[in-house]
Amino acid sequence: ACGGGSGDGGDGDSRKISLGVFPNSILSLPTAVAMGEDFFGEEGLEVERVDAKTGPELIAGMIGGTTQIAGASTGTAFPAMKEGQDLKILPPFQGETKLVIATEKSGITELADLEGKTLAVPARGGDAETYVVQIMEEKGLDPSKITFLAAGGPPTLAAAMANGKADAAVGTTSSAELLEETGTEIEVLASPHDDTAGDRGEQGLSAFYATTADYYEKNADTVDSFCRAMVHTMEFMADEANKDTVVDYLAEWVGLSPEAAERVYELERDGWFTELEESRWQANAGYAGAPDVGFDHVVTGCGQN
Amino acid sequence: MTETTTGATRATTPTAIQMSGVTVEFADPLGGTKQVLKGIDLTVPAGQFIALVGKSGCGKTTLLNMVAALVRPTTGTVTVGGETPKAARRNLGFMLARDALLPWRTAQGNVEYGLELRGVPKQERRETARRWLEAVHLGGSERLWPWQLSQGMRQRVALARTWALDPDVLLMDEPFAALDVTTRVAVQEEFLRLWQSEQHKTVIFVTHDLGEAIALADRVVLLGEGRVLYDVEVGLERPRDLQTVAGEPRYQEIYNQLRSSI
Amino acid sequence: MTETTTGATRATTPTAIQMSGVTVEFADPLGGTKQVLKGIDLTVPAGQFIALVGKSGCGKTTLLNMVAALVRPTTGTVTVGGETPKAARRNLGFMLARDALLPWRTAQGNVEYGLELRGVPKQERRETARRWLEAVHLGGSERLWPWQLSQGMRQRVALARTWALDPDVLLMDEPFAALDVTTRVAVQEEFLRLWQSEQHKTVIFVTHDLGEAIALADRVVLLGEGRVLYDVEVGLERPRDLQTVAGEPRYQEIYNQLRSSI
Amino acid sequence: MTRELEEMTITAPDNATPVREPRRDPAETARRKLARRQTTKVRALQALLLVAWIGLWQVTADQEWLDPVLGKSPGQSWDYFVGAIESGELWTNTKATMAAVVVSWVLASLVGAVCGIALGLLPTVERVISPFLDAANAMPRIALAPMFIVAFGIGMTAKVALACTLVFFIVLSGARAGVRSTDSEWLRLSAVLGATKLQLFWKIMLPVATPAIFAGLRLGLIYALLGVVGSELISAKDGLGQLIASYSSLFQMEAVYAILILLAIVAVLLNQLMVTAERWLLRWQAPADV
Amino acid sequence: MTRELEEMTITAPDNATPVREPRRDPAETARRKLARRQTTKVRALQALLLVAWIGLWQVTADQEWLDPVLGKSPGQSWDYFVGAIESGELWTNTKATMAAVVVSWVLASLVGAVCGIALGLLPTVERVISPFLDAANAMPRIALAPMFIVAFGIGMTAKVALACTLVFFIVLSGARAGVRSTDSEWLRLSAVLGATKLQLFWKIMLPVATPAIFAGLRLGLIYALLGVVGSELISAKDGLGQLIASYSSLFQMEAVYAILILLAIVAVLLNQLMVTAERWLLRWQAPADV
Ligand SMILES: Nc1ncnc2c1ncn2[C@@H]1O[C@H](COP(=O)(O)OP(=O)(O)OP(=O)(O)O)[C@@H](O)[C@H]1O
Ligand SMILES: Nc1ncnc2c1ncn2[C@@H]1O[C@H](COP(=O)(O)OP(=O)(O)OP(=O)(O)O)[C@@H](O)[C@H]1O
Ligand SMILES: [Mg+2]
Ligand SMILES: [Mg+2]
Repeated sequence: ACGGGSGDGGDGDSRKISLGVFPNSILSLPTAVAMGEDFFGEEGLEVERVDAKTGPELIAGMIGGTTQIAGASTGTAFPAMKEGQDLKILPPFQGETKLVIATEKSGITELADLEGKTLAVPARGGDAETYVVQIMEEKGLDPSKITFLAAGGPPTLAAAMANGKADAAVGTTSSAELLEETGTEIEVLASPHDDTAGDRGEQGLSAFYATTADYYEKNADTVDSFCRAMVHTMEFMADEANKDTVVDYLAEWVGLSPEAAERVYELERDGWFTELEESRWQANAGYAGAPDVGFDHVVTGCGQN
Repeated sequence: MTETTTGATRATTPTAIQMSGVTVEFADPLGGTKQVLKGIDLTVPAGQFIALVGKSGCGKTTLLNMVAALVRPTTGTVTVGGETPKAARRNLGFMLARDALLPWRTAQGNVEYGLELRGVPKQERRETARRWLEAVHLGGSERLWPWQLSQGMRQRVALARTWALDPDVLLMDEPFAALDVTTRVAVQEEFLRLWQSEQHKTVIFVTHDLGEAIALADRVVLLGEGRVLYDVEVGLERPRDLQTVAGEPRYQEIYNQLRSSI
Repeated sequence: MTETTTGATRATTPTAIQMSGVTVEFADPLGGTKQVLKGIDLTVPAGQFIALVGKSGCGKTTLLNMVAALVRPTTGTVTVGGETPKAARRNLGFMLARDALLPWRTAQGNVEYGLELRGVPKQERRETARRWLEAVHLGGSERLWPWQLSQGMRQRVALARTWALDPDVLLMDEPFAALDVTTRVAVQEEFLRLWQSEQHKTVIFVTHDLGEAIALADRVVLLGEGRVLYDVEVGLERPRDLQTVAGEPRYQEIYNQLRSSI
Repeated sequence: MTRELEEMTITAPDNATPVREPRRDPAETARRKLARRQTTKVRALQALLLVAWIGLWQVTADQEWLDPVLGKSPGQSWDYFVGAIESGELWTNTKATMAAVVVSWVLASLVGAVCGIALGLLPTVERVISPFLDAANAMPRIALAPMFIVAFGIGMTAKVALACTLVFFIVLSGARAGVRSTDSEWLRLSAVLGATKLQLFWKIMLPVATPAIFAGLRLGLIYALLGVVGSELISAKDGLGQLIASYSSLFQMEAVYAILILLAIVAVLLNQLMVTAERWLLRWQAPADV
Repeated sequence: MTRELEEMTITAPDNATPVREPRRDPAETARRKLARRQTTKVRALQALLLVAWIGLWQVTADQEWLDPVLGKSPGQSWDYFVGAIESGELWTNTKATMAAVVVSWVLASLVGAVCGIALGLLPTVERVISPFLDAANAMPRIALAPMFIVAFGIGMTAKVALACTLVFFIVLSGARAGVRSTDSEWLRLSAVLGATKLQLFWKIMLPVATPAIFAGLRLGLIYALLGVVGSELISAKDGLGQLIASYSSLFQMEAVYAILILLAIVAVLLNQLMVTAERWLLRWQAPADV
């Protein structure tokens, strides 16, 4: 099972894929559902999941050939493409899901209160930081008064919030629920689900999938099968009849109680889509500071037929 | 130089070291005890140079350590200058086979070490050390580290360190055993010169070398199986010439006596 | 035992070592060169025991190293048994002041070392080593590590190692200098016994100790400032008793001659 | 006991007789018995300490001194442990981690020892490249992780490579220091006895450097473990580090603690193994104290 | 040169005279001049190596041997470097990192040295707790990061604490090994001269352990840097590690490279400082070769 990156950019068994994902996150829920319901198998794909801890690691693992397709986000894919890495972007796309939250004990109730406070992000200069900055700027607030704190992964972030080392944070809907469940009372300052996150909240993308241009050229069929499986997954998730099943997947995948999972599901169920408009792509390129990254990176019509 | 009588003739001089009925037992690491000294009675008059010889393991070092308060007698008493050995430590000099110089101190620093431990002020310490290094012909080498000294020079530094404390009683455990023959003679001469040049100190000198014992000491004590087997006044006149002393008949006589009893 | 003539009387025996017009220069680390040996002519007949004495730094070790092919003469030639020193190495034994035992080998393993380097098969090696350890009275200590041996025992192992190779020529650089007096005499006796017990090997024996030189050797060569200052046949009869040899008039005579020229 | 060395704490036998008896004699067996008795005492004290520590942990959990996220009890960890043993999760991941540890340790140790001996033999080369080695050793390995992933993928190779970068330098500096203690007389003697270069390496240099190399190997083993687990924490398909990372992201700290303890046990066992090997291989060294 | 020790690589003067001249004499100054000349040669070779390495890097970038994300040229890194110097970004972050390095190194070294000496003096205690120390040392520090953050917050203290856990063990094992080399005769002598316990510690134990402690301190300094940067990589407000993390997540590898090189330079300088301090403090040791 070991033995380094398989590195077979399509030369090996083209029906086998290593799929890089960010585990235990709402961002990778489609993968969890697709694997649980064997939608990949139905397309004749053999998918091995490779978990990664950070977004950059997902991209690096894909470039290095360990995975052929990997989850990606505005914060990871755009910088890589800007630096010259030719990626192909695949569906499904997930709309913005990041919340700006504050602990109750910090006394922060609105975005304006953030000035002078400490806000935890996974890593400095990353997508979460620009997210807050852009929302603040759009609302005419001064983000330069916030102290940004690189808090790393979820446990460190949670710990920092819990003991007051951080007043606020950026997190997904599910991680906010998780915080509540582990005993940290939180206040939502901005959410894409109720227009409090402005343009960015409306237009932003939080997750999609990517592959290298090289792999895509050599294995267009496999990639298309992947997309088809994902389209199928989206249909399954959107179907009201499957609500309980999806909530179960979510609860298990993210580690939430069924009730919290259901709340998250209600918020996120319409967040996924399989086709992307060019304007929205360009908007995201702008958010990521990479306006030159063109729409030609996106594989349109993938798995739609 | 000063008068050169052997210690034995001064029957009226005060007693420097007195042992009566001394036994020493060690707890055997495997259980039980082991008697190393089995009833030693020994009186050392002040100013006497006594050599202690005997087979390896016969208890020479143990006896010396007792005087230095490093070992306590199991029975019997030991007094040094009328006091307990522990109390008498301030009047004690100690010299070992390996020079035991501290490698992180210069020659000067090593001579100062004992003075430092006794709280002698810096200026005085420095002068005393320098004087004694001069005395052992190491003036000019004060600032050398031990590794820069030859074995003979190192032992001479140890000599200076011992002398700088101006002890009344000198305990020496095979002090010259590690020296090669040529150096050995030179350092022996140095030592004898120092000892003869002032009011004699009381010396207990442990050695394996019978020749050295006879040539240097006033009195030779042979230990064996924890007892005194033989106790003889050397009676060779001082100052002695170490080059020629081996030729004297008295030397040969004692040598042969010791040789046969060992 | 075998006949005991001094090497000097066998004028017709073949020549073991021949040096003619040998000079040795070292590149001075500060630039320039330094002449250590300044024209040495020396013929050593096979089977002669020659002692090399002289002040520290006069070139004794350099001369020995030249015979061992560790130093090349700047001018002049050196032959050993008619060959170049390098070629003659297989007939060479080498012994140093510090025993140079390998601490990770047992006594046995150390004696085997030379044999091993020369590719002697295991079984033979083992037997030879055991035989030579017996010969130096260390039978039963084969399996001890060097740290378990006393200094005298260590030097005896070194002796066995040297002898086990059965060399024609023995080079010894102050082999007993590190030993204390008692051990020293014992090992000297051991050595002399070995040497006398068989066909004599040619020996060059460097020492600082004039007494040792005269007591052991057939011929004493005094080096000084890179030249031979003095070259004398000892002429004391063999086998010699090291305990008494110092009393012989011939010994005293050579001793005094050497002493004055050094 | 009559002996008193009042102010001293180290007491060495001051008449260490140079000749020690061979191993087989009765005094030796008695000495061994004594040593065994002492070992029993040490083990008992260790057990006591362990119990005390677990007790303290239990109290910490009971009294809720820690954040509820972090404060889990020994019992909870034990439950996870038992479950994970049964599911085989621990076994497969431990295997994956240990395989990488062994491979990286052996590889880096070999290369490090050879390079170290070489540097020890070539002092000028050493002077020239030692700042470069220092610089390389000061690279934060976590920062290099993306490069390792691109170069080696996410898997065994990347873990091994990362651990190697730690172990290599540790063993290298041990071996380099070891060679320095070569006695020039051994070389002179060997030269006269006609030793070849290869013989010199095997019969002199390697044994000379062995004690120092061993010190490096012991520390290296711990750091191989640290390196592999660290690499797994950042990115891996399997291994104990990967388990820690995923449980940690699920806030299941009781599992994290259990795995950390497992790691500690593994480290202690590995170390014990090294001590035993060392004692046998270096039995030619005089014991520090008997 | 007439001397040939053909098969040997180490050549030591075989008649090392025991008496060396004091420092001031002409032979000594000449020797120093020689040493300086050799140093110049070494420096020149190092410069050459450096240039060669930069050249190789340039070629790698030109030929696009690496993935475009990783393959940046020295020029690009230099541009970032100049820009970051001007913006002051590098300066403030280097200061933050170095402050933590120094604090953690000093703190852990002090505690480590004292504990190490204590353990060296108490062999039984050492036997009892050494497996616990091994176990603690084998804890993957990255996995402990959440606990450090809970305990110390995100900032200087957490960095220092994490680095301390590395440095402490390194210095401790150095000091422990150092005390072992105490000569019992020094203790006997000091006892007879009437040394107090405090005097024994300051005048015997500490100097005895100094060389080994120094070896630990040198390695410890490198690991203090690694620990602080590692901690910053995981979570921090500032510091070079934090800079690396953010540039790395933006795939601006030219900046990452520049910062890594800066780190390397800092490490080499720190090490050089240590060597100088060591040389002065340990001037009483016989030089390994002259
Ligand atoms: N601390 C100790 N514990 C147990 N036995 C000891 C101790 N010190 C010495 N002995 C034993 O006491 C005996 C006498 O030892 P001592 O050192 O006095 O002999 P020595 O005459 O000085 O011998 P050497 O000439 O070899 O120095 C020896 O058998 C030794 O093993
Ligand atoms: N490799 C070398 N390079 C430069 N000079 C050397 C070398 N080897 C020896 N010398 C010098 O040659 C001279 C003679 O040295 P040698 O070792 O032969 O003397 P020695 O008679 O053996 O002295 P000792 O009795 O001290 O051993 C000394 O001045 C020494 O410094
Ligand atoms: Mg003794
Ligand atoms: Mg010599």
